[in-house]
Amino acid sequence: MTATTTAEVTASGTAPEAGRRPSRRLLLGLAVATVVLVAGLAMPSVVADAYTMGLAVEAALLGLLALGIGFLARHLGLISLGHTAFFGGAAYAVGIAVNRWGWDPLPSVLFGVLVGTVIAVLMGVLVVRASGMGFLMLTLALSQALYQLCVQTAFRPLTGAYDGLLIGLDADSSFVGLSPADLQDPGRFWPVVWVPLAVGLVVVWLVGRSRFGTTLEGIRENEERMRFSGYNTFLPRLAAFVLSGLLASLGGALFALNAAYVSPDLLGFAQAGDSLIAAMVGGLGTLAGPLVGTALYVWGESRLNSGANLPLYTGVALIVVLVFLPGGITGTLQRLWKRVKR
Amino acid sequence: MAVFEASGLSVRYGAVAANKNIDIALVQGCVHGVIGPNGAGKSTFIDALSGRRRPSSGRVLLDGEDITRRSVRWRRAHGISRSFQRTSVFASMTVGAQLSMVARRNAEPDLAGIIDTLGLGEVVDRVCGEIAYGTQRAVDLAIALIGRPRVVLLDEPCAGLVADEAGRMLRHVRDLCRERDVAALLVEHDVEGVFRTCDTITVLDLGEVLSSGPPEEVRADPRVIRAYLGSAA
Amino acid sequence: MSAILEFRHVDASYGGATILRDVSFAVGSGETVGLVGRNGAGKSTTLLAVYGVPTTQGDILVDGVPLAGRAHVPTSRGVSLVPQGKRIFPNLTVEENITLGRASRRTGTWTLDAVFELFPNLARGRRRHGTALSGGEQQMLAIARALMAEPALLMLDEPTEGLAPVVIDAIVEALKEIRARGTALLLVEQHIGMIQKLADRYLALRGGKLVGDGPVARLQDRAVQELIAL
Amino acid sequence: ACGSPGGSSADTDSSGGGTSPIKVALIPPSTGALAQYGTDEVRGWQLAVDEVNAAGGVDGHPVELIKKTTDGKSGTTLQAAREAVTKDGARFIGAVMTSTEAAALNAQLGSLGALAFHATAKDAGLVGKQCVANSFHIVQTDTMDINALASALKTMPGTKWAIQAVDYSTGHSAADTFTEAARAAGKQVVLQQFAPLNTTDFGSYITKIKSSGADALFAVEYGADGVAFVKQAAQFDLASQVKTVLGFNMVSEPLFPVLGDGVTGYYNNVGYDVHADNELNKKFVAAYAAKYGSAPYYVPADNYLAAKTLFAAVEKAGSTDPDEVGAALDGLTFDSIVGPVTMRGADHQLLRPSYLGQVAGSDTGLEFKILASAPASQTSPTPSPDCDL
Amino acid sequence: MNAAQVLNGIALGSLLMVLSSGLAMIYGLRGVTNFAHGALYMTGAYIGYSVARHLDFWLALLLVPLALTAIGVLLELVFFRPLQGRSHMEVGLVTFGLALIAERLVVLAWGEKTLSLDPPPGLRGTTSLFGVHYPTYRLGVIVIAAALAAALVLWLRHTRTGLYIRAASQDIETAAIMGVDVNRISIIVVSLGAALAGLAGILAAPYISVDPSMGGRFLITVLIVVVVGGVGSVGGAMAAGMGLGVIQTLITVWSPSVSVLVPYAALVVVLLWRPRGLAGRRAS
Ligand SMILES: Nc1ncnc2c1ncn2[C@@H]1O[C@H](COP(=O)(O)OP(=O)(O)OP(=O)(O)O)[C@@H](O)[C@H]1O
Ligand SMILES: Nc1ncnc2c1ncn2[C@@H]1O[C@H](COP(=O)(O)OP(=O)(O)OP(=O)(O)O)[C@@H](O)[C@H]1O
Ligand SMILES: CC(C)C[C@H](N)C(=O)O
Ligand SMILES: [Mg+2]
Ligand SMILES: [Mg+2]
Repeated sequence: MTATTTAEVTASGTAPEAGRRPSRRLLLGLAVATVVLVAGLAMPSVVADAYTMGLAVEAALLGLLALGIGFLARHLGLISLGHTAFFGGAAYAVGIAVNRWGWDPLPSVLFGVLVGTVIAVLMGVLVVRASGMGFLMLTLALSQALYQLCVQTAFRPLTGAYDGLLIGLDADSSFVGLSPADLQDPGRFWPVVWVPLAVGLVVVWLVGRSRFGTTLEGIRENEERMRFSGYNTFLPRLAAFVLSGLLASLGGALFALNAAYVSPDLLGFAQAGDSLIAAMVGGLGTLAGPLVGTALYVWGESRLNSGANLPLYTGVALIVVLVFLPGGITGTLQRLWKRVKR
Repeated sequence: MAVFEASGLSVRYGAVAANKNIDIALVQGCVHGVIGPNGAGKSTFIDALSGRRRPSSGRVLLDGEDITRRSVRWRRAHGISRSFQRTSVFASMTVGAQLSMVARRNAEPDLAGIIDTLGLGEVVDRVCGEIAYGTQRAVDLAIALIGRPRVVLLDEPCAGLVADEAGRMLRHVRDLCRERDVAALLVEHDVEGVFRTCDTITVLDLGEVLSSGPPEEVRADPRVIRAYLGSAA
Repeated sequence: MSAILEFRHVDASYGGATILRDVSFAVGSGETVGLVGRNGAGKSTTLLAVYGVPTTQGDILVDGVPLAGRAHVPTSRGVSLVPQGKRIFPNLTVEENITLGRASRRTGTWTLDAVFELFPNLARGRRRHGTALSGGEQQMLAIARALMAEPALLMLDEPTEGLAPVVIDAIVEALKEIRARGTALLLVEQHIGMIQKLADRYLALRGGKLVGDGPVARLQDRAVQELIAL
Repeated sequence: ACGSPGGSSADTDSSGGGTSPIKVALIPPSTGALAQYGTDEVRGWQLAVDEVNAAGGVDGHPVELIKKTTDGKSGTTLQAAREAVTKDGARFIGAVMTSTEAAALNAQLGSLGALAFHATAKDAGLVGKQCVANSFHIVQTDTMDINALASALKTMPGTKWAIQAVDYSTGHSAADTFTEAARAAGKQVVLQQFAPLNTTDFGSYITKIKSSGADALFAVEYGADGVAFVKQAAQFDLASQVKTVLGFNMVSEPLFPVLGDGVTGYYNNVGYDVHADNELNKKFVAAYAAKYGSAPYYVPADNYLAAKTLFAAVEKAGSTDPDEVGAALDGLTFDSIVGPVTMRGADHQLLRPSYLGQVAGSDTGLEFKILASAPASQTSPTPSPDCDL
Repeated sequence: MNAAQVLNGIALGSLLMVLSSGLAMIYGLRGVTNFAHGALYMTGAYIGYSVARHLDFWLALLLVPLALTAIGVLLELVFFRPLQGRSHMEVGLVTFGLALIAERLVVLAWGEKTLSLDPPPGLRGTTSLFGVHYPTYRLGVIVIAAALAAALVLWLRHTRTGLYIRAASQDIETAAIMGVDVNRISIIVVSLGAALAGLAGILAAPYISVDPSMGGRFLITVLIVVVVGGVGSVGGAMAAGMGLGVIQTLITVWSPSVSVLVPYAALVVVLLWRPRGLAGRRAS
């Protein structure tokens, strides 16, 4: 009896961290990741036309945002409507660094990511203790507050208020070898966004498998008992929140570079809603879900053309997916796959 | 000697005075029973000792050091552990996963041992929310026993367990104290079990200590019989 | 003696996992039946099956009429439950919790005062909220609530859990009285003692199957105890 | 309604020769306070295009409208513009509504290789800091309009002015220009407040105006916002205190029915005089009325004018290539519904008169009585120094 | 302090009160954040607009809630009930989808441009109160909302159905086991919530004009109100709605732009101070 249970424990209990089988999965995963990364880089040479490539870039940029949202939802069961604050915050920071201080693109982007992450820390301290709708609304409220700050008349000189911020890189500056003109060219810009995305994906995956991941799960399940079991339940939540904020900031900073224009709408409720919808349609339960969702969302948006009926179609699509595909697209696929396997 | 003491401990819920100036001393290697009518303040007392509730007055001492204001985490790290009357487990994790999670944090050398003693062998791979109520109670207790605590505060560990399981559980608790020099505080309504297991017993009524002493004395105390034991005396 | 509650080849499952297999039994009106079995045997599931909480196949009949499967029906037909884990409404006052027992709109002998007499603790905190009760007090509240439904069959899932011996005595008395009034009882208990005090008949579950059904006296037999691994 | 297929093979389309279509993308808002204007912008373009196509196109080139719609947000507008150019092969862009969108678009025109014609966006900055080679400003700037009415300010009753303006570029630049004009006219400005576009509850703004002690009001509220503001001002009985209301693009003909007689006596800048006495205009008004059953006002008219400007330039250039058309536009002069106009090369501002009107009752309902007018030579004597083309 | 501003606040607060109470009820019972609540409000406004235009305002005040009740019933039967087993967030997003659709359908039916409705003859013009001339209609709104709020609270506190609603909102399964017909209850709750939203809509029509995005614009504030009030607590939501309305408007006096920050600030402060909101209790 003893022997068997011990075996069972190490097998199931410590599954995520150690044991022969898991580590094999680890190598496999990393291999897959590398292949995907390389394959992704080849995309521009496959996809010729600028338009489609533009969509791909947009999807990847928003993908980083969705990845952050998904991470939080999966490991802490927290649904955030506030990640636009990091995305948009980072974007504004880039714009300000370039316009006001005439910084070069690279330091500006780093600065942007930094600012976005700092915002995440500040917001995190306030919100990670909340849960459920409280968390949802707190994140929404704080991002909306940031929006309102940005459009204050007092800040017009800095943020352009409702007019937004035109980012004027001087023509001879360059970002990892790309000229401002290149940055606007989706084909050339693609690697700049693809690499961070792929890496981010791997990081999130690894974190999920780590002990830290299990700790987060425990906190999600029963915060009080976690404390009575000797765990600090605040810092891990904050850390997770900041990591997901970092991903979003990265997306935002790169977005600013590519669009050369930052508008307060980046911080708006609509943007937050769209990202969440996309992530949910893809499936919050899986790693790739949010990305799949976002890609689909961007693609669908373009197919339906940015016309006035877009909301109508989005609405219908959203309802259909959520009603008939519980757990989103990837969630459903996963269930089917499980069924096939047994 | 006493490792863990409460002196003059009082707890209020607004108007309700749930604990009134309670003194108690837990000694290593001994099981200290706390019994009393429903609503006497037993769980509240454990809440105060374990840091779940701030006492309105009085002190909690560990090795003579005042820890009344210490955090729950600090207490667990220093060997004070508790179980819950209202079952508190990690519902959607497997039993194995959550136990080894807690074991990792509290450096438990012999998790398998605990699992066997509490008869959780067959359910390690089950999702905790889906196992029977009684079994969940056992998991709750296991979480509390992990990591060789020096002081364990148990709030009705046997509630909902079948008779023989309950017996096993209590015996295990006593052995634990004896072998590992643990000081245990046991709240339990299974009268037979309590009197069999405990070295000392304190009876609470309406938040106050009604009587305290060795089992047989307490059992004979007419006030205790009236207030609590009834036919079970 | 007509059956007030009858299970005919009932299977019950929680999301795919089948818990009860082919369970059949009947509780006659006025009869007191004890349901025993180890943790996880399926006792609570059996009681909850009446309300369609687990998904069920097979027929469950009250007074010979099959249930439509809607959760509120059994209570209005006179089958009420003291659920395991109390299930008190945290944000309703004690009084409101008890009144809710009347939701089935059956009328009879139980009144607020009657239950407060049975459980003085509750009288003390009648305006307090459900969360502001001790474990045992919540258990009392759960029983009081079920009584208010004026049941013809009262199902109790480990009603004495967490109760002080004195209170258990009181409850035993109360149950005897209720039984005397012709109310049938289906009693799930860990303490065989209780069963032996009250029940005429026992049902034994093991691993979701009904493995024993007989006069309560038989519970002494080693053989029976072996069988249900008690 | 996306334009023809052919993806991004657009380059061949625009290479002068043959009868390749001239593809113009229209990107008006279809929701929000300016939705109505959006519809009318398209009407203006549509009419011009129908006429010219019926006449065999612009020296042989049929004109094709690629209609996109936005929610009036710059982000969406840019997206639509990129799509129209990279996917549908449009080379000319019109009907972009607000100055905010216009400014954002201007910054992208270069990399898109397209020309934009702004017929509603009035922020002076568009022919100042944000002016770019590929952008052409058909409508008067707010500065021009306000200069045109400055002289009339003195005579308007009231000395303490409150400014209620929309909270984006145009609102701010209009407010600034007006403040100067008012000071120059010896009036004082006692309150200046901005409400974001799509504000619906002006209650607290109006209360502030009342408590500011103002006796005259300069209001820059557009479309639905304007309507809401006027209506609620009436509910609050603002008229009892404020003698003069000078609207800026606030009250306009299509809103008269909704606004009701309450607005009689309101002053407002008038960019386009529907009664302007010239053949082209008479033809236009008639055609427009015939097609849409109502008289035109500045939004459709200025967009019609934008279309005409493009056509004239294409003819002059004898090509549909954006660069050549752009070159042809510099200094282009032609006869239009607002009389002879010239596209100033230095800042790409179309030189045309501005008017001051006052709402007056007439047998056919309300209409603008033109009180004053000024030619561009007065309203915009010199191009802004901020603009170097 | 200017009395007119206070009244502006109370008027806004009244609207928030009616809107949020419905949302709070639905959330309490179904656990679903009804993102379509703004859309219901907008739909109410549009229907009301048409009725008032062609027939009569007071009739609209009667018909709109009825129409919305019907919509509420559909909402419950088609979405909430079949999906009750699902993750609340997913169902929440379904309502989000419904909101998107509704907004567009309204545009297709009534057009994009903002419509404005004059107050009914009885309530035109201004009334002098505390020495200020204040729009009579807004006073009307305040009165109606207050009456409604009082009625609703009493109903929930002192009637059987009220008790059942509160019970089912805490634990729907147990409520059913106790003999409460929870299907009936949730139809009542959802349709009542919808009706309240519609009523708020028609009340708003002459007050702030009617446009397709009016719902979306209000939604966030209303959600905040519900959370501040204590999720699921109708009384709390009402108090929070009124409070927020007043504070926000008062702050508008010295800075309209800052006042928009008020709801967000309020939410953060309240939730830090009482994580479950003003009326929130720790559920177990
Ligand atoms: N949150 C609360 N607010 C107000 N009173 C409370 C609260 N929690 C408990 N009480 C009251 O405090 C008293 C002590 O409660 P406690 O749970 O400590 O009793 P107990 O001894 O554990 O009872 P049991 O044996 O039934 O568990 C009871 O009268 C109870 O009603
Ligand atoms: N909600 C649920 N989902 C899935 N499985 C469940 C659920 N509840 C109970 N089970 C399973 O059904 C079986 C019977 O559970 P049940 O609670 O009926 O046992 P029991 O006899 O009441 O045990 P106890 O005496 O501990 O209350 C258990 O093995 C448990 O794993
Ligand atoms: C149509 C007009 C109201 C647009 C406004 N004049 C602007 O510059 O944005
Ligand atoms: Mg207790
Ligand atoms: Mg059970």
